[in-house]
Amino acid sequence: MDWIFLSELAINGALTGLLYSLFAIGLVLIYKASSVPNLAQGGLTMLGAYVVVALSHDAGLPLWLAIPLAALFMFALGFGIERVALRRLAGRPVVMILMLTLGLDIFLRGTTLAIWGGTSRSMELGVSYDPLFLGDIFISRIHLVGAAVAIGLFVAFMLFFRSRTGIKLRAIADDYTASWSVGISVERGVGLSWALASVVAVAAGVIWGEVQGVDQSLSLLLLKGLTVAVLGGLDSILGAVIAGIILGIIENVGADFIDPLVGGGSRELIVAAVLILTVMIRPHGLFGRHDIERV
Amino acid sequence: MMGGLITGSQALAEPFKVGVCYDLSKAYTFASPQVSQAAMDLAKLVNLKGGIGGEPVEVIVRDHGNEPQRGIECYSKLSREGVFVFDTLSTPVSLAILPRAMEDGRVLMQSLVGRGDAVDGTVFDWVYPVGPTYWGQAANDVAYLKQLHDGDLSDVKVGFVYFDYPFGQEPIEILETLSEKEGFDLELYPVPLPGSDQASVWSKVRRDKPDHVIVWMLGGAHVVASKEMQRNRIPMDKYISVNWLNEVDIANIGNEAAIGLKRGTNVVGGLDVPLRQEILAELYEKGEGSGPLEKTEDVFYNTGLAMYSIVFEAARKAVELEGLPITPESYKAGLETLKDFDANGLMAPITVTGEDHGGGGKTRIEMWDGETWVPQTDWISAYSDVVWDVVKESSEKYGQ
Amino acid sequence: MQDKAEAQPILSMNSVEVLYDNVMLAIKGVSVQVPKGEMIALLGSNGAGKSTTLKAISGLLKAERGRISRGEIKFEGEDITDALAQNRVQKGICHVIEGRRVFEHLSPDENLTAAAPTGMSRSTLNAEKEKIYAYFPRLAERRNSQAGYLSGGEQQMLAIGRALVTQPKLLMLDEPSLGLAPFLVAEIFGILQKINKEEGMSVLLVEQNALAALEIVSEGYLIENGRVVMNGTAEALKSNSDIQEFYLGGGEGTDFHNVKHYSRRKRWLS
Amino acid sequence: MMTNKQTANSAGDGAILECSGIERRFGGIVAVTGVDLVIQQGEIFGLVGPNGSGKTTLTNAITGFYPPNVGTVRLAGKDITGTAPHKVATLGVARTFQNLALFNGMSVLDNILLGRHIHMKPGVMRTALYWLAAQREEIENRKIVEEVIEFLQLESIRHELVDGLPIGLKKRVELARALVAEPQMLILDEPMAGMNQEEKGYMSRFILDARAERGVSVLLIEHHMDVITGICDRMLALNYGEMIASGIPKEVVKDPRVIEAYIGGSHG
Amino acid sequence: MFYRLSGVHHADYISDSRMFKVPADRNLAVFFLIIGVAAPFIIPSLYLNSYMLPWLIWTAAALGLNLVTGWAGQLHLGYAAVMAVGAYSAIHAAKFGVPWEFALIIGGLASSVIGSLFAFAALRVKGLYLALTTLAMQFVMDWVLTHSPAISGGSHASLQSPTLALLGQDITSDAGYYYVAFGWCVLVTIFMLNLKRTGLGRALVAVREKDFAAAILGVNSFYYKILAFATSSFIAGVSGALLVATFFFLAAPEQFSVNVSIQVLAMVIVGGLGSIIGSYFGVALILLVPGLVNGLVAAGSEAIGMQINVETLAHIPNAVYGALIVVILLIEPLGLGKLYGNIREYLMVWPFDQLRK
Ligand SMILES: Nc1ncnc2c1ncn2[C@@H]1O[C@H](COP(=O)(O)OP(=O)(O)OP(=O)(O)O)[C@@H](O)[C@H]1O
Ligand SMILES: Nc1ncnc2c1ncn2[C@@H]1O[C@H](COP(=O)(O)OP(=O)(O)OP(=O)(O)O)[C@@H](O)[C@H]1O
Ligand SMILES: CC(C)C[C@H](N)C(=O)O
Ligand SMILES: [Mg+2]
Ligand SMILES: [Mg+2]
Repeated sequence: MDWIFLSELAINGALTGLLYSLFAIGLVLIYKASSVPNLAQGGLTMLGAYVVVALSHDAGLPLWLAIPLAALFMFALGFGIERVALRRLAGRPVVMILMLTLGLDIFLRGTTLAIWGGTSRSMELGVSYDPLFLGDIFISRIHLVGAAVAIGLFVAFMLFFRSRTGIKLRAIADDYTASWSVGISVERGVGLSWALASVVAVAAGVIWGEVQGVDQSLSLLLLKGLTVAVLGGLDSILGAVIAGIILGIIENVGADFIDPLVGGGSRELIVAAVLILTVMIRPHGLFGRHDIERV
Repeated sequence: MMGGLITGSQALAEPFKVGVCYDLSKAYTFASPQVSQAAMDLAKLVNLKGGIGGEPVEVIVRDHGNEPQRGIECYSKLSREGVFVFDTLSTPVSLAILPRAMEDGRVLMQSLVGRGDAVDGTVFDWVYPVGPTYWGQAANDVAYLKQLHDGDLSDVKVGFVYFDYPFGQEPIEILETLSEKEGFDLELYPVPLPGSDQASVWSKVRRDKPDHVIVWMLGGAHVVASKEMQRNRIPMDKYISVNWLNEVDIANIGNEAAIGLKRGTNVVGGLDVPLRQEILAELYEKGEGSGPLEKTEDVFYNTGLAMYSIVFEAARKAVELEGLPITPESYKAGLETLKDFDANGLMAPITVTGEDHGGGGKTRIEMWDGETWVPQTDWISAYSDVVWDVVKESSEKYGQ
Repeated sequence: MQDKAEAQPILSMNSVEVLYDNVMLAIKGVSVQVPKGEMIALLGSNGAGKSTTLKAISGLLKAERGRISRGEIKFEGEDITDALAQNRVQKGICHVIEGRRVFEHLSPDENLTAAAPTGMSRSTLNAEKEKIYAYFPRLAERRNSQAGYLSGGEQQMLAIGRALVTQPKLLMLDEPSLGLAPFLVAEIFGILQKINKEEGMSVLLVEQNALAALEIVSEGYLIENGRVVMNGTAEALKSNSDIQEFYLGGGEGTDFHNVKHYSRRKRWLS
Repeated sequence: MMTNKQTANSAGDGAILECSGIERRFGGIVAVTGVDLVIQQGEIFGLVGPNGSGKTTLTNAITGFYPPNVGTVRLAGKDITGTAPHKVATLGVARTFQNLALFNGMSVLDNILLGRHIHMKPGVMRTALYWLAAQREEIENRKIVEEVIEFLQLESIRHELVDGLPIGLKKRVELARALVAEPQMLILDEPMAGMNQEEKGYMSRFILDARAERGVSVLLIEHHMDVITGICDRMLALNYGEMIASGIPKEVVKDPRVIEAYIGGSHG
Repeated sequence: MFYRLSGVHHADYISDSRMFKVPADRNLAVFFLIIGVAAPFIIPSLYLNSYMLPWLIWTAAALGLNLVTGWAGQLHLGYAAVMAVGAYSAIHAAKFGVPWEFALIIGGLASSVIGSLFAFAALRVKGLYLALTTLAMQFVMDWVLTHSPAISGGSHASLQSPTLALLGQDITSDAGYYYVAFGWCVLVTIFMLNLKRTGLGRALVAVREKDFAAAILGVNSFYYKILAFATSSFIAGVSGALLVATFFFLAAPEQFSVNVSIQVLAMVIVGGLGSIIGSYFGVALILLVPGLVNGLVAAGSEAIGMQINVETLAHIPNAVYGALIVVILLIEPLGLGKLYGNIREYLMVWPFDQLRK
């Protein structure tokens, strides 16, 4: 057993996993604040990355300006989405909203690509690709940066959900009508959650854009992100972070053991298996809240 | 249908139409716009020069989003409008259309996509994968390595990094056969789609220290790979890519960082291909180009030019042989008389016959030197016996 | 009655009609006045339109695809017929909805925080909370457990407490006694009366438990089939024979074994 | 029509439901403990207690939703402790729920027809071959359902969606759904919550008639003490999950412990 | 005026439980049945084969998913995988020499078995958690397909379907394929219509809405969930097999990928959960609109003679398509089926609608 190699796999797996968490936090935010699954997060992430590239590369703004501007734009867009689409479906069964967000995703992707085209572009954050050594272990700098961003967002949102606004958002997720009855503006709350998730999408888009280039495959992060979010429990930010790390490690290290056995790539298989098993044992993911059902 | 009845002299001339049903909106958009733009430009050029046999040509570009269902829709619709030459630029869609084309007697061009065994013209009489198959391409890569190692591969270790689905898995069989034959070690490194996370793969590659890695991935995945290679300090010159790597990828990897990187290809890369120059002069300088100029600065544009040079050349031959109008049969005959055709130095010369619909399967290896692609080999088609064994074995199963 | 009419009522609702789903006419021209500082009861049988009336006042109709199709509602003289629910709460109307819908996954303490108006300072909020805990000592004991697991009575207290945090001028309660043990009903009604007296808060109370309700209110409305069919002081209502038969019953005196098998027509039904 | 006396007599036929030593815990909470209860055939048995005293939990223990941690439940002499709810149903127990458990997306008729489920044999093949295999069964059951619809005076809303009905009618539909199952034992969890005096009267009438005409035994949970004293033969009071008094209603309500824990001093 | 309710009385329970209680509905159904039978004679073969046929088969498949998602309320994102099981088993069986009638049934049964595995997830989890679990199962199936050449048909992962033959008759004509699809779709539709009026349908809805309430009525939700998955999977399996046998002529993994699963779900939801007619509409929309919009946009840009970049041209239909889904859900969250219902209801009282309350 090559322990150094295994640790390298594990550490890089954990870092990659945190990048998935970065994406998943956007999903969790919205779910936690409105009990709505957001299948448009992939489209949002892709759009976020494109906007940053458009502002920095095409319009020539420096990155430190382009990113906040893009975040601002996406923040407004998030509110807009609530205004135009979600508001009308408030309180409807989950499947319909699921479909709505899926339609939104297709729309966002189509529009983004119609504007900017499908050619892969690069983010150029300027993070060096020279390896970083931890003893004999090679670590990727950009992944480290991404992981740091993910942890930062995690801390920020943990604090946020303890604040009064955060509590109001959680109240909205519990019961729309009751929230209205005590004067909580459900619309503004849901809008805020979408706006914040859209900002998270910019963060994820920038980091992932740097890692893999800015093109439509960014929207495919949705599947991995959903897996992480479900594994952690759809309304748990802590869950998203921990599940990301766990999944990252398991798929990297596990694949190393299992690939040779099955004679092919087994990562997807491992991810699927972990998801199925976890959910069977813990129907609300690792840290998700339980439904309170009283007969 | 009514649209076909255009007034005037054009009404008499039913143009020779090619159905270009491409994925212009999903996963293959890293290449499909360039290829289709080339097709449209070339058609314009042909028409400028008086068409074929005095009649205009037309390419009809449609999106199928890489969905078999929509591919079939495109095929059926266009074939009803009289189109009998099709191209899909997508393996799944090509597969979906193939049974129909075979049944209906429509020519299915499938350069660089589709089933590799379709080069066997005795079985697939309506399918023309002109150009290299992935099997042939992989074999040629091995031949290049053999040349590099002075004819002895016995101590050499070759890594194969591939997308873990049929496109990437395809060469495995041939590589395994050749590894036995030539005695090199073969290590397989599957990469799950869409290839955005390759950290563990390249950590493993670093540890296994292969002398070369042959890479069967597409688009952005090459860029991810290059970054992981930098992180793992794997020199770029070990990298031999499948033909699907272009200037956009090089730019995203970084011109400097990409030095030494190699790819197999069946077309000449770069900007000064005569045909491209001609199109630039005749069309783009007059504002008549079919798309943005920068899309022509891309190897996939050349790939498209190559594919459609063949398509139109075959039409020309068909007219020569059997006159107007071109029928599916005469077109087929035209295709099968192509001999050492290289579209004015644009690509590997091809010779299509009734048995070999692949045209010989020649490719060459080129290397990026920081500015341009430098050929490392001649146009070769190596191990054709081994490749044909696999082809025959596979094509025999068809139709059972 | 007469001096009250002179003082401006805190709430006045005039000929309001409500449509659900654009087809179902749930209330047909209901007019209700709540004088400032008074407790008013809305009585009526099942499906009469009591909850609908409250929802029309609090703006919660839209949550159920309902809308006011006619009439107007004024709060402190200001027309609020089309105002958003949250704005009405800001103005001082709070509605304790049917079925004690507390925020299940939050603790009682967080339930109270969630209802706090955006501008309320931390110290005011804490003071409000302490006041509520003083009214309902049981809540104080369980302030940090999950609200979804509170008993029915405790949830009802929490729902009322949650409404009080918004510092309403008019508190509307929809069947607060539903499913509560008799002594709890007495307790909650007692507290309501106390709040009404101590803080001068106006209260609009929907109740099936007419017996208890008429004890604490000054005036009552009777709604049947979406219309107000009777209105008067608590005493007047209590002495009406129909009300006695259909709403008050004889307390333990009703002999359920002798309830007839056919329904006697209510006289006030048109 | 049966009178009070006759009922009391028929109650002598034997115990339909016997619970002994029932205990049920949720995490650290002891919701019900040491409850013994015997309901005779044809009896209407009242169950009262303050909120959270474990009434609903007890019915859940009987019907198998939350099997008791300790103790046994017997139905007509047969041990059914821990039997799954859907099996308990087939043994002849029907119930209504405190917070209504109707199927909102269905019509009143379909809701009630579902009550006949245990008497039908739905299957994929039967559905596919409706005309050959299922039609007769459907029609037959429909007839039984219509009887109950008539009994509970629900004719006019038969085809309406349950969703928009007022609570009182919903409660009646739920009662109908329980009755069509032709149970031996009927458990009603606060069937009259949110009803006024008149409606309570009707509901009481229906319960009494159900017993008289269909011979069911009833376990009735209510907070309306006038109903409990008015129609129950015997009753039991719980507090903090424990029995504090049982016996004839008129006597139980005078029990100081019941007054203190449940009714309150100023009960009038 | 066409739809009339007044004067229609159901004097006995049989007539009150008819499939179509309103005569106009019945007439409409008969009318479409006749059109369906006559289609090969009146519809050009292009439309028959590249639109009608896939539409019918996908409708059958969507109805199957509607059974599990609309009726039994279980979100299912692995439906295409279940269809794949049926397709591959049936083809392998047919290749092996089993007559097609049985091969189709084998396909259906194989799907049933695998599909019931999905049910075990449904017993534990609900909602989005279930959706993701079924999605994970889809990934497992995809993986198995792309990694077992023996199943998927060699290194190209394409498996050719032998010629379809039913009742001893080789089916090779367009009309023949169409009738097979039509027949299957009608069968499934009848089954679903019957489901609406039998105990099975009621039990499924009961399980969907409140499983604890269903339980106390004696409905074993465990059993019915599995039954729902098994039945819907059977429909999926046969539909998958027919899709390959009459439309694709060969099976490839992409035909049954995750995207396809999502697409079928979209068909069902856009059509309307639990709505049979809705599934017909939903399938039409999701299946045909991208192609239509594609053609429209292409034609439109040609008409105005504007040279739009091919790429932009290709993405616009996607944006339109996404927007269409959003708009339909915003107009009527209950889907096209409900939209149709609204129109029908309107017609039912027209021209007397003033008289409504
Ligand atoms: N969301 C809704 N959609 C359609 N109709 C509704 C809706 N809510 C209530 N209704 C109808 O409006 C009428 C009045 O209902 P409302 O809830 O106001 O009655 P209520 O007096 O509060 O009765 P209860 O004592 O049952 O609470 C009833 O006939 C009811 O069926
Ligand atoms: N599923 C559950 N999980 C945790 N605790 C529960 C659960 N169900 C009931 N309890 C607890 O058990 C106790 C008894 O509750 P139960 O519902 O039986 O009371 P009840 O007598 O029916 O009250 P009410 O009159 O309000 O209906 C309560 O403290 C309640 O919080
Ligand atoms: C356009 C290409 C990337 C096509 C790809 N080789 C395929 O297998 O479909
Ligand atoms: Mg009400
Ligand atoms: Mg209870």
